[in-house]
Amino acid sequence: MTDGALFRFLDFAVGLSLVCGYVALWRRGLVAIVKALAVQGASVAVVAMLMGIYEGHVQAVVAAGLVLVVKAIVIPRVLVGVIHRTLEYREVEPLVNIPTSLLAGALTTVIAFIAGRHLVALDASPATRGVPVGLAVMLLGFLLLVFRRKAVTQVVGFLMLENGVALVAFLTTAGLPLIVELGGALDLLMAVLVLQVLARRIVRQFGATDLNQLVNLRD
Amino acid sequence: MSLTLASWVGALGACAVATIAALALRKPFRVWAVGALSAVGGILGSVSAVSVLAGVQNGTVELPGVLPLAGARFELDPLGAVFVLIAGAVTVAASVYGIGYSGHGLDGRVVQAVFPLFVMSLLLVPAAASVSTLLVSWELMAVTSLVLVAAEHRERPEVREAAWWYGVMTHLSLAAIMVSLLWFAARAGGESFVELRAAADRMPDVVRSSVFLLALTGFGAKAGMVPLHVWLPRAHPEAPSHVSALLSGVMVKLGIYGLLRVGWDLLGGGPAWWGTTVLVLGAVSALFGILHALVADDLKRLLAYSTTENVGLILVGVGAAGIYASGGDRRLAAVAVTASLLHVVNHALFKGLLFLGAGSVLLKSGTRLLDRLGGLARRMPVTTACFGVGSLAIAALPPLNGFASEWLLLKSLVHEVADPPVVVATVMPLAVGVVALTGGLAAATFVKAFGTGFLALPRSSNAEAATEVSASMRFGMVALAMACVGLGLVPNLVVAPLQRSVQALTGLADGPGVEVVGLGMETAGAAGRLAPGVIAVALAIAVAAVTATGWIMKVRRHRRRVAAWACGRTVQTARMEYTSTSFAEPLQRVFDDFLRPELDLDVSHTSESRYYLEAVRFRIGITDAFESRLYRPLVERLRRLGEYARVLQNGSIHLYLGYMLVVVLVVLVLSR
Amino acid sequence: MKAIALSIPFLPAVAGVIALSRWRRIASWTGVTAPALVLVGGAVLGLFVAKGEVVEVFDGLVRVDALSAWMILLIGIVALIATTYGVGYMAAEVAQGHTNAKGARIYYALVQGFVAAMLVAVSTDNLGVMWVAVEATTIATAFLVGHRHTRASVEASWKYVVIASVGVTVAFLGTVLVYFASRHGSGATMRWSELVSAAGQLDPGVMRTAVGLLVVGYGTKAGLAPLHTWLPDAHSQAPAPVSALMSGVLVSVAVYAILRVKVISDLTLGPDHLRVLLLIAGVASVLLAGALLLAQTDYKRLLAYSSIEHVGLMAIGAAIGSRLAVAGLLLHMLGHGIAKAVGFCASGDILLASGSTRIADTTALLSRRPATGGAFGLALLALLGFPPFSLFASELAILRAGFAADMGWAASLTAAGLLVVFGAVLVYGQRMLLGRPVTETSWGSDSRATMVVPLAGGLILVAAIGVWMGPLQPLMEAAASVISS
Amino acid sequence: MTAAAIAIGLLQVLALVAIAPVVTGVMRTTRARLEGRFGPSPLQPWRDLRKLLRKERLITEQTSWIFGVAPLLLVASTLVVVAVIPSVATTTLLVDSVDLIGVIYLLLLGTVVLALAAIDTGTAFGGMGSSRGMTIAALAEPAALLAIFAVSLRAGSSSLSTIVEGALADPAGLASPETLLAFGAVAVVTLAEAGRLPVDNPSTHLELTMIHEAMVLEYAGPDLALVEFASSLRLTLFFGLIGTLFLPWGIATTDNIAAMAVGVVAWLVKVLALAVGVAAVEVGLAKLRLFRVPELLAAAFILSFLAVIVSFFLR
Repeated sequence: MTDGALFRFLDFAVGLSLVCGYVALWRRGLVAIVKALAVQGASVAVVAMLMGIYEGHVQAVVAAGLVLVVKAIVIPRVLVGVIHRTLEYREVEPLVNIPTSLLAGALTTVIAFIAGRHLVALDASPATRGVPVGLAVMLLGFLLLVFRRKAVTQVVGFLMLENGVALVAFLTTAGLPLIVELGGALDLLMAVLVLQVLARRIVRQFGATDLNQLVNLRD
Repeated sequence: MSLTLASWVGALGACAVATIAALALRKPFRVWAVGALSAVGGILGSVSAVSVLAGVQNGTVELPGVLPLAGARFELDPLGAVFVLIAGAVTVAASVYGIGYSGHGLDGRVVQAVFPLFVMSLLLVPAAASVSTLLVSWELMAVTSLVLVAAEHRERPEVREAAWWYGVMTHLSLAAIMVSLLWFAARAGGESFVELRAAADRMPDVVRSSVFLLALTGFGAKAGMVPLHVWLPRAHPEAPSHVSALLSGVMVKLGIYGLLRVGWDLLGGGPAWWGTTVLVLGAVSALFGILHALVADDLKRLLAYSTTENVGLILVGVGAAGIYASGGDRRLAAVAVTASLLHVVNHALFKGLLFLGAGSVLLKSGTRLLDRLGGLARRMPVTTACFGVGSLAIAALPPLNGFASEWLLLKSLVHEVADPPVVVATVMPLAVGVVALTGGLAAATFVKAFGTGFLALPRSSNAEAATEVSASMRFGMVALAMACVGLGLVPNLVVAPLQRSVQALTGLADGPGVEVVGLGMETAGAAGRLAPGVIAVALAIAVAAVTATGWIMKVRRHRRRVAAWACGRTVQTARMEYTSTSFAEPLQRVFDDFLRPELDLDVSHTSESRYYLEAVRFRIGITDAFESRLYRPLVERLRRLGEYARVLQNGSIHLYLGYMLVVVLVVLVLSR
Repeated sequence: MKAIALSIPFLPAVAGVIALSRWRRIASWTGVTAPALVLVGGAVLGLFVAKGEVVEVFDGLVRVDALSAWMILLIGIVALIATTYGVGYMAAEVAQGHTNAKGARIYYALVQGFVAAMLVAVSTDNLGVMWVAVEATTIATAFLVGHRHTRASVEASWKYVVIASVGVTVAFLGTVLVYFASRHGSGATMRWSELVSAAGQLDPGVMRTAVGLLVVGYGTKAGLAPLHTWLPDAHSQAPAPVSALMSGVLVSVAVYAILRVKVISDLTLGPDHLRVLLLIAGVASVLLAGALLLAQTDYKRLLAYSSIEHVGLMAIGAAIGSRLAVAGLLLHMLGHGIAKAVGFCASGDILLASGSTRIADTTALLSRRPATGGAFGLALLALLGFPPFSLFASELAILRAGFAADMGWAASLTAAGLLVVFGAVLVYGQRMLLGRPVTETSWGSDSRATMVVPLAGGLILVAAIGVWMGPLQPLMEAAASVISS
Repeated sequence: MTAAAIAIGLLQVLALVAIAPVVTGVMRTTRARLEGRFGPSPLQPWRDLRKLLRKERLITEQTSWIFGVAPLLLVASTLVVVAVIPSVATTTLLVDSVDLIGVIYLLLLGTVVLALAAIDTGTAFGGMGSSRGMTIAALAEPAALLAIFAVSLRAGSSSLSTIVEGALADPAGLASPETLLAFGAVAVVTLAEAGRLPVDNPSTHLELTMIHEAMVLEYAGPDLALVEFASSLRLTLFFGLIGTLFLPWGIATTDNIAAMAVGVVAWLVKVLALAVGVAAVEVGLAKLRLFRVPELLAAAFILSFLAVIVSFFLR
């Protein structure tokens, strides 16, 4: 495959992940949001693979497979499981309504592009051109965390944050040293499992996963 | 190892051993061990101080290993020696007194173990020779005294309040001192006092003055200077009495020490307004203190306020010295500062004595309220005699020691400058007025304290039941009383060696302020002379002469006791006596606008007719203006600020994540 | 040496595995021996590296220099206190029915894992591995915070995990960018030592972003305002020994990470870049802690906010960055770690006795519970910075350095903040400790020796260090010179 | 100190002791005459004292030793002051050991001792008297000391002999405004300290008005004699002091007999003149309400303060 085609794929995958971010911000249905997350995970995996091929790292390809498994398959499954268990399928009324969220999303994306400029500047390869998008995805995840009330949505937000960082990682460095890669993936998985358990406990204690109830600990 | 050093280190060692003993031994022995060992520490401490004042040799210790990141450095010089001296002297009395006093409830491990540590800190502070050393010793003093103030927290709820006020004010003082000295040290490029001294005149005036003002705040707070005095009338009454003696007699003086050390030794003096500020604050403290002492009905509270007053007088002397020195008249400056230092010593002695006396009364009668005391003169003769001596001394009456220093102070204010600058010409007369008025009011105050507290009829069953205190406590009081008399007769015992300390204050004096002429002392320049010893002799002769005349005229010696004239009533009861409140009433009325007492009078009539009274209840409450108008609102405002601040932590995870998002965005944008 | 350095993180890990096994007795005590061994190993290493040597294994997977040794010692001491105390504490928890044998087993295992993760974080040269370890601490402590399955504890752990993970993820981005920069500099590496030596070639633009993100990330873990939000909840809900570990060392480990980053940043971007950031965060933390302590009602939160205050001080020390400041900062880590551990353990005992964390419900402690009450009081005095406790010396050193570095205004502001903290802590401290019990109901017998001895030991140690550091002195100097050369 | 000096000193003391009761007598007589009564002879006070000394010693129950010692100390302290102040000659027994400030504090000592004794009786009157007495003493202090400040400024010393000699050196200085102001102050202070109208009325025994009398109400016989003696001694002392400070003429600076004789005469004239004058003024005065007295003393303070300021700025 020629570099040109490869980069077209790359740009597409990167773009897709950003779109997924917006979708997650736009939809109310939790399942849909998780789906968006899964797609995003897949696109990140694609990016990883393409970068691996481009740089000729076998290790990066392995990493890509890892990412695909963890981010696109396992984690979404877990989350859907949580949704079915808690019987909460909709983000009924988000703290910030959808249009505003989307506007904020646009704003953060702009900031991401501003902040990403000098990262691109370091080497203007077509790969690094995607870095700002990575930042943007990360900030979109952040917005989900701040704007949404359900535990699951928050987890999704956290994972999008993660995806954004992963994107940047792959685009800039075509994969970190393997041990870090593995450790990171493991931590991520553990974190999600922990959160899932905690979500269950929240349901047991509070009846629902509406995080607005979690205001007993305060000053 | 010189005598100075040996005895000073010995003193510290004795205190350390005392602490260990307190932790190790069981009750009856514990109290004895602590008392005895601390007393030994006191004696050794005074020995070291005397040897320095006698010009033997300054003691210097350097311990780079001790005290992480700074290293400890001590030097005992004539200025510090004065304060080590009073620390030692009062400690001897207080700790022996403590043996008897601690018998009842104060014999717990903690209190007994901390007391020697407190003494140790009192010996350390005046000898500290570097910024860090000073600050550490200072904080050691703060924490130990804090524990001791809180010692009786199980008995009275006020103790906890007192402990809090004391803690906060003492930390305020630390903060101010720390900023001041660290700034100074940073400018000097080193933190030993030697380097500071050397660098002082290289610093710009702004820095010098701010360092001075910060030091004044910090040390003033410790000295109980108005308006930073609020902790004093709370902490001193609530502390165990032998501790109060050390607090009031010694610890408070270390504030004066710090001010002198930083202001006129390390900084080497400054413009006239430094002195003026100190003098004015001193004058205010003196008047404020004595007026509140006058109207206080709690004996120990009265003593505490009188401490503020005396500190005020000392500060007046210091301020005057500063003014003179900046005006170039270093001779008068020397006189003024000699007066202050002499008063430091004297006040340590008689205030220590008075607090011990108050402690004896409290122990035996169970109350500190003058309106419930009285009639102790017959029940506690020794205590009464000692307290009487103390009262006359603090009222600055000849031939006791208070008089000598008050006289010197007045002499230094009644100056003979050829043509004085306007500051001097206007400030000094007022200062004289304040000192005089303070003196007069002090006399009234202590007539009230001694008269209503000890004389006439007991006003309550507790006072009725009081008995003389144990031997060890008597020893403590008598020792200090004798010291008061001794220094009253021969002030030169101190005045002469004090001149060395005066020399140490390079910013003030270059020659002795007071010359010693036989029994008398003469302010430099023969401006006036006083020989208290001679006065005493004269008094004795006069008494002898009068009695002799009595014999010659065959006056009957036997006295027949008869009932007093009780306005026609046959029996005279304690209820007819003037209470301390009523005693102070005229003066309180005179200074009404200043004291602003809250009076409430409720009269209940009999049911038959409103012309017949059932009962009349009269209550008068006088609050400390600074506490009620300055500190309480401040604390309240802070508390409300705390309430508002809680919104930041309202429990919403979304808010928390919002903080993070904002921070991340800011970082991203800024590092663009 | 290499063997010791390598084995140190494994000791707790092994202990943790044993803890999972059935026999509880052994489990609890192996949990104590592991930190003890860590301490010994740390001491040996310390004596070795104090002379400027460095122990390196598996090209930097494990690398112990003076700074690492110092941190290992700190972790060892605090862990020893916490675990020793923990034995009695868990026994009491089980007895009171807050948890069961299984819970206890999990608890012991997780605590060991937590300690192991921290040890890895401080004894590796690889920034990536360090990051993984720090994230691992979050996971290990997640269930410890929620150990009592109460509403509050679940809430606390949720907030803790989400916020901390987000923060650490941000730090990950920073790490990635550092790697990116190194790639275009002297060659791709994540090894701190190599990055330091190659700091000159790193691209300042990228590094500026990277450093900022790293500080934000690890700052979240350290509890620097305004990223501290999870800290009061987590520290107040966790079981006392865990709070002790989190407050005593975890925050310091995060600060350690920041310090490592700082070295690189100072070389690439000059000291001012990070100085501003840390100074703002530090002063903000001190002031915020003061403000929120003013109206505090919960004594465990009180301790938590005091942690924020002390982290603020550490940040200020780091910002000043002079030799003296860094030495003070390290000493402060040690002093605060031990004192705070003692404080939290004592508070745990108070909680066991009174069943409430509200200050209003726990009064006259000195009368009701002399031993732990006294320990609590002394710990508070230590945390307020009274001599002879070492915190006074370290605070003094930091402020001194501040004035010496012409940051007098910051130092003065800090002093003011400390004054507020002092007043607040003192008012609640005296409310809790002093006075005589209103109801004469005693809270049963005083707690058992294994719960008192470690506290006493800790206090004595802090006091001793405050007077004379002895063999620790050279190690501290060496560690300081690692950061501020 | 030469024998002559000692002799002169003793002479002055004895002279003052001898004349003191007479001065009181003279004042009473003058007052009586001006009120149109014949009045007792000026020597009456001496007779009273003799009578009192013969009486039995009655002493109130439940008083402590303080009550008994007080009169002795009161007289003794006053006598010491007597031995300080130059009356006939500038050299006195203690003039080199005690200065003006010392004098003020010695007098205060007497006041305090008496106040304590009064409280010791435990009666309402005693307490009232000592409370009021101390109030006035306290408030008189600043005025007195500042007046001394003013006076001593001229001579550059607070030692009495120096002051007097300085005054004799330039009599013109005596006419200066500061001296006049100081004189006013001292005059008021004298009335207050010696318990004369309008501050206190020595001849009243009306419960609510008396101050000094209330303090000594419980004394009888020899003790009362001492107290009475002391108070007249004080009064004379003040007259002597005013005389010496503000009209120093005639006082003996050398120790030859002639000078002495002149000195004695001059001094007698001054003292008696002052006594008669004060008595004459008192006839026309009513006693002030207790709470108006502070105003009077404040005025005195202002006077002396002005005296000081003036002497600074008119130098």
